[in-house]
Amino acid sequence: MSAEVHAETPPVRTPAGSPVLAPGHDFATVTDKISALVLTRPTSRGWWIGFSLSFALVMLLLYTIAYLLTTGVGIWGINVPVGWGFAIVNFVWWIGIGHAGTLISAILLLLHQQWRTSINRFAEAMTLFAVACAGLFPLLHMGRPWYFYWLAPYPNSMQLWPQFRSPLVWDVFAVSTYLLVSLMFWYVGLVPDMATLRDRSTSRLGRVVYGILAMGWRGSARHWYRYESAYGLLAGLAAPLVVSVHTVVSFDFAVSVLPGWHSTVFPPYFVAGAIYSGFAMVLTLVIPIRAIYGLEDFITSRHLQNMAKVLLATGLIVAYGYLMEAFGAFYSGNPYERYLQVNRMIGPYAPMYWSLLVCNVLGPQLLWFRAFRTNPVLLFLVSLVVNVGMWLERYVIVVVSLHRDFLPSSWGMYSGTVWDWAMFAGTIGLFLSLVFLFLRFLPVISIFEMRTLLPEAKVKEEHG
Amino acid sequence: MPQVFHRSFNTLSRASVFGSLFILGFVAWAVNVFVNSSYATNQGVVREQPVPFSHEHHVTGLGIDCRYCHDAAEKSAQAGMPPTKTCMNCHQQIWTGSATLAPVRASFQTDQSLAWTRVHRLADFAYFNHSAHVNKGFGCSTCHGEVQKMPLAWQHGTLLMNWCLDCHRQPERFVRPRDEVYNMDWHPPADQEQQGRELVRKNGIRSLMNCSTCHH
Amino acid sequence: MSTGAPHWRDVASKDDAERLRALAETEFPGGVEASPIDRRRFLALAGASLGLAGLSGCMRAPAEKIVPFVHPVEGRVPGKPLYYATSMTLAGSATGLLVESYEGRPIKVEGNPAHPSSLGATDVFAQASVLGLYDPDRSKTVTYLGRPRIMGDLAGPLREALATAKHGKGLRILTETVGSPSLIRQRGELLERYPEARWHSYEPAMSGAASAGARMVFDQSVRTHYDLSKADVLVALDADFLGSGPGHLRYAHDFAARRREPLTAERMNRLYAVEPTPTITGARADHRLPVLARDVIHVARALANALGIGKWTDAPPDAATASFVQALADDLRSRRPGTTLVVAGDNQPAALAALVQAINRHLGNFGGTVLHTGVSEAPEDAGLSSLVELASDMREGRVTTLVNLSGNPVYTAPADLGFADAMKRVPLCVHLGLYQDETADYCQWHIPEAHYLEAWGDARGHDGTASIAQPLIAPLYAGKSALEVVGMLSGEPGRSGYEMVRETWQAHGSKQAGGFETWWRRTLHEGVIAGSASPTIEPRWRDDWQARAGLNGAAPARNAGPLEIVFRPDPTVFDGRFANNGWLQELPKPLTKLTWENVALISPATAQALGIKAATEGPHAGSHGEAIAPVVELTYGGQTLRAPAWVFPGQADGSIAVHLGYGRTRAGTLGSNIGFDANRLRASAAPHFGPGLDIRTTTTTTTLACTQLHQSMVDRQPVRTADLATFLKEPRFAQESAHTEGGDRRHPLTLYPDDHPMKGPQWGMVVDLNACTGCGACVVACQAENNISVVGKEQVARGREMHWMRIDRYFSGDSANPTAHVQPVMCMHCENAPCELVCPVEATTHSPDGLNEMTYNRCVGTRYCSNNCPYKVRRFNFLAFADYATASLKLLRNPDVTVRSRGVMEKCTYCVQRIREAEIDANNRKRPLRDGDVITACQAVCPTRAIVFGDIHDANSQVAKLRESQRNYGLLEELNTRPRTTYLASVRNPNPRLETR
Amino acid sequence: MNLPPYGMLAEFDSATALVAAARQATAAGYRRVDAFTPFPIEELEEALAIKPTVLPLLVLLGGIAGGAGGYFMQYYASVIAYPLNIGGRPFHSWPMFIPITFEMTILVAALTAVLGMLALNGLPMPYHPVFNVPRFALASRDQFFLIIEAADANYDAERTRQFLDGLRPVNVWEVPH
Repeated sequence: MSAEVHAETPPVRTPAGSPVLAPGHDFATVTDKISALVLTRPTSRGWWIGFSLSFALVMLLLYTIAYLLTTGVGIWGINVPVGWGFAIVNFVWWIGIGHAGTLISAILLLLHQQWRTSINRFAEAMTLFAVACAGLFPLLHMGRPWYFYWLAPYPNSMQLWPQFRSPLVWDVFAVSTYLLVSLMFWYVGLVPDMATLRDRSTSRLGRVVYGILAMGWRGSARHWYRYESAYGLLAGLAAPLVVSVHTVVSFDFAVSVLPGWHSTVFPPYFVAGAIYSGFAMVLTLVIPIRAIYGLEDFITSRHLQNMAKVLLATGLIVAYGYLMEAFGAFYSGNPYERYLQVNRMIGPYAPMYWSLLVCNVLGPQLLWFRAFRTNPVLLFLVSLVVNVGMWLERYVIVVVSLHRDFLPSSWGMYSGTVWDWAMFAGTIGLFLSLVFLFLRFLPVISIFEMRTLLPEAKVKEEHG
Repeated sequence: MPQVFHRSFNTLSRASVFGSLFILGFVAWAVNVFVNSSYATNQGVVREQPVPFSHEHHVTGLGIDCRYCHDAAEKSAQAGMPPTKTCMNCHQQIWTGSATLAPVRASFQTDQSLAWTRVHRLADFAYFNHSAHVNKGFGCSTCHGEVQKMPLAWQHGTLLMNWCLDCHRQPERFVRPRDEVYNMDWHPPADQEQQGRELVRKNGIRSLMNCSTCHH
Repeated sequence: MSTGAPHWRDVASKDDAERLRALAETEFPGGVEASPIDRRRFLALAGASLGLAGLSGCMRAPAEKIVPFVHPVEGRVPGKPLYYATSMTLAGSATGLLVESYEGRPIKVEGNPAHPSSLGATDVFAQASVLGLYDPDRSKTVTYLGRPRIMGDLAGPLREALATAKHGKGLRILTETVGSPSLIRQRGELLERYPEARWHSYEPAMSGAASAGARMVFDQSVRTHYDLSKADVLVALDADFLGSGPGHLRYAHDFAARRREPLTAERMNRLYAVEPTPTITGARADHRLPVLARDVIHVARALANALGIGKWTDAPPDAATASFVQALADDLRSRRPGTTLVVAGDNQPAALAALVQAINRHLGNFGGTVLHTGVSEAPEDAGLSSLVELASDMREGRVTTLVNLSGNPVYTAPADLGFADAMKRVPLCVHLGLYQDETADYCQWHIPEAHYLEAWGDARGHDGTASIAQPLIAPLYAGKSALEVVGMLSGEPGRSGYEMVRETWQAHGSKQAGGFETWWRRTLHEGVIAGSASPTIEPRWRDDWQARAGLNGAAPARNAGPLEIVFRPDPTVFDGRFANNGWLQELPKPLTKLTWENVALISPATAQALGIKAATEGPHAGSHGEAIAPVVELTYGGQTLRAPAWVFPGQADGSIAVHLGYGRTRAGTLGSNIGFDANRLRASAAPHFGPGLDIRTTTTTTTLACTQLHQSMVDRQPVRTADLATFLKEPRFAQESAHTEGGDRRHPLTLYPDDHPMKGPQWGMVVDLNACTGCGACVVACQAENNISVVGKEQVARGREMHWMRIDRYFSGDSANPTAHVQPVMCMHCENAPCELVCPVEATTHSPDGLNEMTYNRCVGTRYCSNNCPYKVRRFNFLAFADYATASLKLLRNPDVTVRSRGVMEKCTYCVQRIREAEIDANNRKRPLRDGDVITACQAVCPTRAIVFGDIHDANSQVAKLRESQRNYGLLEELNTRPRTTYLASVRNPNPRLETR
Repeated sequence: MNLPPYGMLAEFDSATALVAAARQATAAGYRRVDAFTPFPIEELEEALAIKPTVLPLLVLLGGIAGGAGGYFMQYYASVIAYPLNIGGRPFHSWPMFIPITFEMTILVAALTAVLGMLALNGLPMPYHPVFNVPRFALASRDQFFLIIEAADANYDAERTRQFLDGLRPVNVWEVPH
């Protein structure tokens, strides 16, 4: 026990200084304030408006999917040579976003970063929703989606199996594993809070529903012991998983022969990009929610600053990735690679390439300035820019590499159709709807972990 | 008062955990059963025909060779369906008055073809060639079953891909001497394995497992 | 034809043909859907749910019917195709064919090796003609004023019309060029019976200049054809003898034969081309001189001068032309007599044809490379004049009855004739045609014409060789042939074409050994009438030829002058008769690579002068698919129309070329209202080209569907080429330029243990870029053989055309007069196929005999394989492209090839269905496969034998030998894909004295 | 119903008090003692003498099983069941089998961790006697509970109640079954 703990100095300070939990809270207030968001706080008009808008987009998504299934992927802009378009761009974008949550929960947990506590629950939820959106695309971009199950290994009357050398099959395993593990991680984290809600809930229905979800959690010391152990193990497993998932996604490209895809820098640079976009999205969502639900006490400026720093760091890694790509292209002496890079810079899609550099490389440089890290509004704007930038990056990787490959005779152009956009907007709607539901029905912040941040949580030994 | 659930819920909740596993297992099993069911494959489904032609009578009873009617089996992909003329070769003399044969006579007189119901319908994307199999010593009964015992014809196999592959993987288990091909009563000898391997070598039979053998 | 010795039979009797027709209508064997359910819908909706239900591939279909014959058909083995010999006539000249008939349905056309104009090859039109047969838009019944009638109804009015007109006064027949001996005989009989009647003929895209020119220099009508095999130096004066016109298949074959392996300085010929607009011939030329169409004759005169034939005092041509002519003249002079050849274009005036005869005579080519034969049955038609005459007669009411036999004059006649209006003054107009076309609109009566695959007939090839055309199927819509209609007019309605043709040849046949019947059967079997080629003659030369050709005196001074317009038949829809043929519409034009459209071709310089932007400078620069072209306004001879401008390297400055055959209004669902109707600008005075075009730019643009906009090879060498000198110095130039980082075919770069034993023959293909002319016949042949869908302009513009093979076209050098390169590209069947590696479901795999297999029914459509294919030869069914609905098109399908559904990838399979068929056939015959047992569709059709297919492990096979050739290289070999399809680099043979381009 | 009581429950208002109480209970020879807290408290492990859990071992085994299974599945499919020539690659192209092997390792290990934890904790158990105590609801808020189960050898309603009272709790109840 450090001397600091003995000293009666709430608020809790982490080594770095500024607080991760505002002063003046105890077990009761923490518990009541957070559970109140779900149990007692009346559903605001703002929530209804926001939810209805996002849900309208979900309807658009459903309509697009129905049209897609009856007519075919030809409703999109894809063609030969550009066989992948928005679908894969969006898939990679969403799956990238879906990396922050588990990263924050798992890796920061292993690193004993206390400040993670108040944002991990939220980040994990966001991860799940993002992965759910991502999952739609590989499924629906297939020419015959109703045969999706052929990608899964199961004994069948054709005696055929998936082709395990194909990165797409790796994707199936990686993404579904990631979804399951993130789900378990999230749910396990929720169980004690479900118990809290069960015990706080005033309505019978609430008690039953949260009761079932709590699985009869009663906070037994023995349970806590195994619980902690399991949670630690999960974190240990999730950390490499996060890294592997986007690595595998990058294999979709890196394993091919295509100039602009066939590149060894992809795995690390995709992972960095994923964390980058993930944190950007967390900020994009956390900053407004924090303001609306008055959670400044729990999600303090300290959190925003730390996330801003992560954003800056990963942004620099990504920038390095771009640099290496360009360098490699010219250094390789491979005419196709060289042409691709030139084509990116001055070809028909040059505007996208340059705006991606502006968004992803210049944008985060602002975060060198304290002002940008501490000012939520500015930080929010930067995070938006990064979200856009990361989408553009995937667009450049997927489309620009495909549209001019080896034989000039088959060079082509690509542009998304209204249905491409409808689908993209639809998934954004789906994502937001899920976020709104989450805000309404589940504790946004891990209550029991917040308790552990309080000084009272420390047992004072008489004879220490 | 925190006690939300009744005692029994403990048992119930645990049961449901295992129950869900059982349900999944059951679904998988049911699907498998359905895919291989005669409803899905038409295996063993007896087909109504415009004329109740009995292979049993013509093959077992009269000992007519398969090739008398299915004359293209050795030359072509299709075994061939006999023209009405073939029926009339005999039925101009015998059973000339029979009511069951009326459609045949009508067809012959009016020059309107008989429309038989297909018994073996292979998927459009799978190509099967009779001559390739027959000439290498694979008997009719291997795929078509004991036709000589069928009053009305039915489909012997499932026609599923694995049904084809079983033989393509190990032709030696099914191949027979060339002169036994049309012998409907042929049954694999005790030493089929070893005889089969011999025939496979002699007839230059390859175990063709690549896709374009059947799909093009 | 993989079924071993083909056994062709004639469809002897009418009722047999009737049965075939009945069969064709009732029976849908094996590969084709029997159930009427619309599979589009089925797949779309039920597919999803059923698929999810886990019924992998075993969907419950309604019970199918098997409908056998009542009487066995002679020679028919169920499930085996039969091949019948027949021939197709285009513009009066025939190509011998062998047509594959499956269960009575003609499904594929091949060339007849025994026919001198074919030698086993066909052009795009013959390949696509089988689609024309099943075209759902064909006219199906006799109509009177658009209302359905029966033939009988027409007999009455016709009879009285003929009765009132005494000696057939006022009776006019209008046909296209008549090549059929029987029809010519019928014409004779008709004119005998009605001396006052007149028979006109008009071939919209042809001029008959050659025969007219010949009449100027000889004292008799002669037919001229050429023997290119003997020609060391060839000169094409606006002549596209490799790409179009009578005998072009034969010419292309003989020309290429001198450029295939073994390639030596002695064997290699040299081709000079002088032309206003790029043609296939010009693209192959070693030297090409773009000049205005009207200046071609000046070049010829200069050449004649240089050779010392004429003594004309013309204004000297410009420096470039002068040096070209001088070098050419010296080259010609330096050769032995009879080893050179000058050819005049059909679109040029007769005078040029005459002058060229003189040049060839001077070079001693008569009897060597230039062959003259007597004109068989009748005098050649006199080009346009006959139509002009008819038009004026109609206007002056001298025509009481006009019978249009299979032409479409209302559309094709030059605008200034006002042919349609003139027709309104004719009391009785009868039209015989495949479609209810523009002309049918102006005729009270329309008779559906029998497609050539439905009718008896006969025809002569470019050298006069006659052949019988026998029907493959009874008329689907009770159509009549021209023969039968003429028979009706001559008062013998009962007689069938069959009888008439037999009658024509009775005399000839009876003289043959075994009597007529034996001869008849043999002839039908062979498809060619043995020894019917017209004997070569030595017509007497007229010394007053210059005067007769109007070549005396100096030519008018050549001034840059006003813009000129050049009319050409379209390379894929010809004069418009094929406008409704989807295969031809979607076939990219050989050099522009445009589809579904015609344009005004303008040279870069002229375009710049006029301020016209090239589509390739548009927003989609360098894309394939959508091209945004500026629309210009063309005014000529008082007529004005709007056309998309296409800036085209190699087009002569100051010359704008437009193609006929578009802008049709009654062509059918596909062919109507696309492109512009160039006939509206044509003047009967100068139907093929003329000065005085006025062109105005507009602000509007239009979208064209172009399969290859990018013109240069950038920094790569997909096509490897060198001139002869370089080749002789370093024969392996093509392989050296391939930087295959260390590995080669025998020692591939790999870390892997090769645990894939290669069993059986190892299939491979070699494409000789020195032989290929880029005509595109292979593309259509592939489409016909493999049930490839037509997707339409909008989809092509989106880069979704489905052709399994394409012909890439690149330009290099000076954009005013570039060198064109063509390269057929189909699946390379890589041994290390990148596509296979990334397929998640094993839908594309590698077979032990080296095929890159594509299993459609396993494909889930991730399109990953296409992305990862460096050659981009994979094609995807983005929508339900295959037509499951139209009944008549079902008859066309090749039952051995799966019809691909929506959401499935497809690609070249090396015609695997033919390979498997051949293997089984060889097995059944207890013999090994021999080289040549498997002929792919593209290989079979190729006139220049540029494509060779076979077992690369069989050292004696042709393909194995070619893979050893010094010119052999693999496309993108440096990626270590180890392609099974390789290329022979092209070698050009420029005249050292002219700086090489 | 007249089942024997489940045990004796004491409520404390701080973690420190609870831990102290727990120590004394175990010291007093009680074995079937358990504590209920709103958040994990390390000190209780030794205070209640909780035995180390086997969970990590299970997870390790699960991971190994998953990895091996995943690799064998791929090997079986591509080498034994239906070997096909894919782009000239060997049937047993092990480098390309690694990603899935890895994912399967993680997946099975993670499943074991979660299901194992639940199983060992005997969850789900929506009904539990301690819930019969109304104030137990605060165990998930800010109060700390200690129970001595009736099943304990030294359990005696009277003496145990006195013992617990001696620990200065907020409340003590006998928990009905």
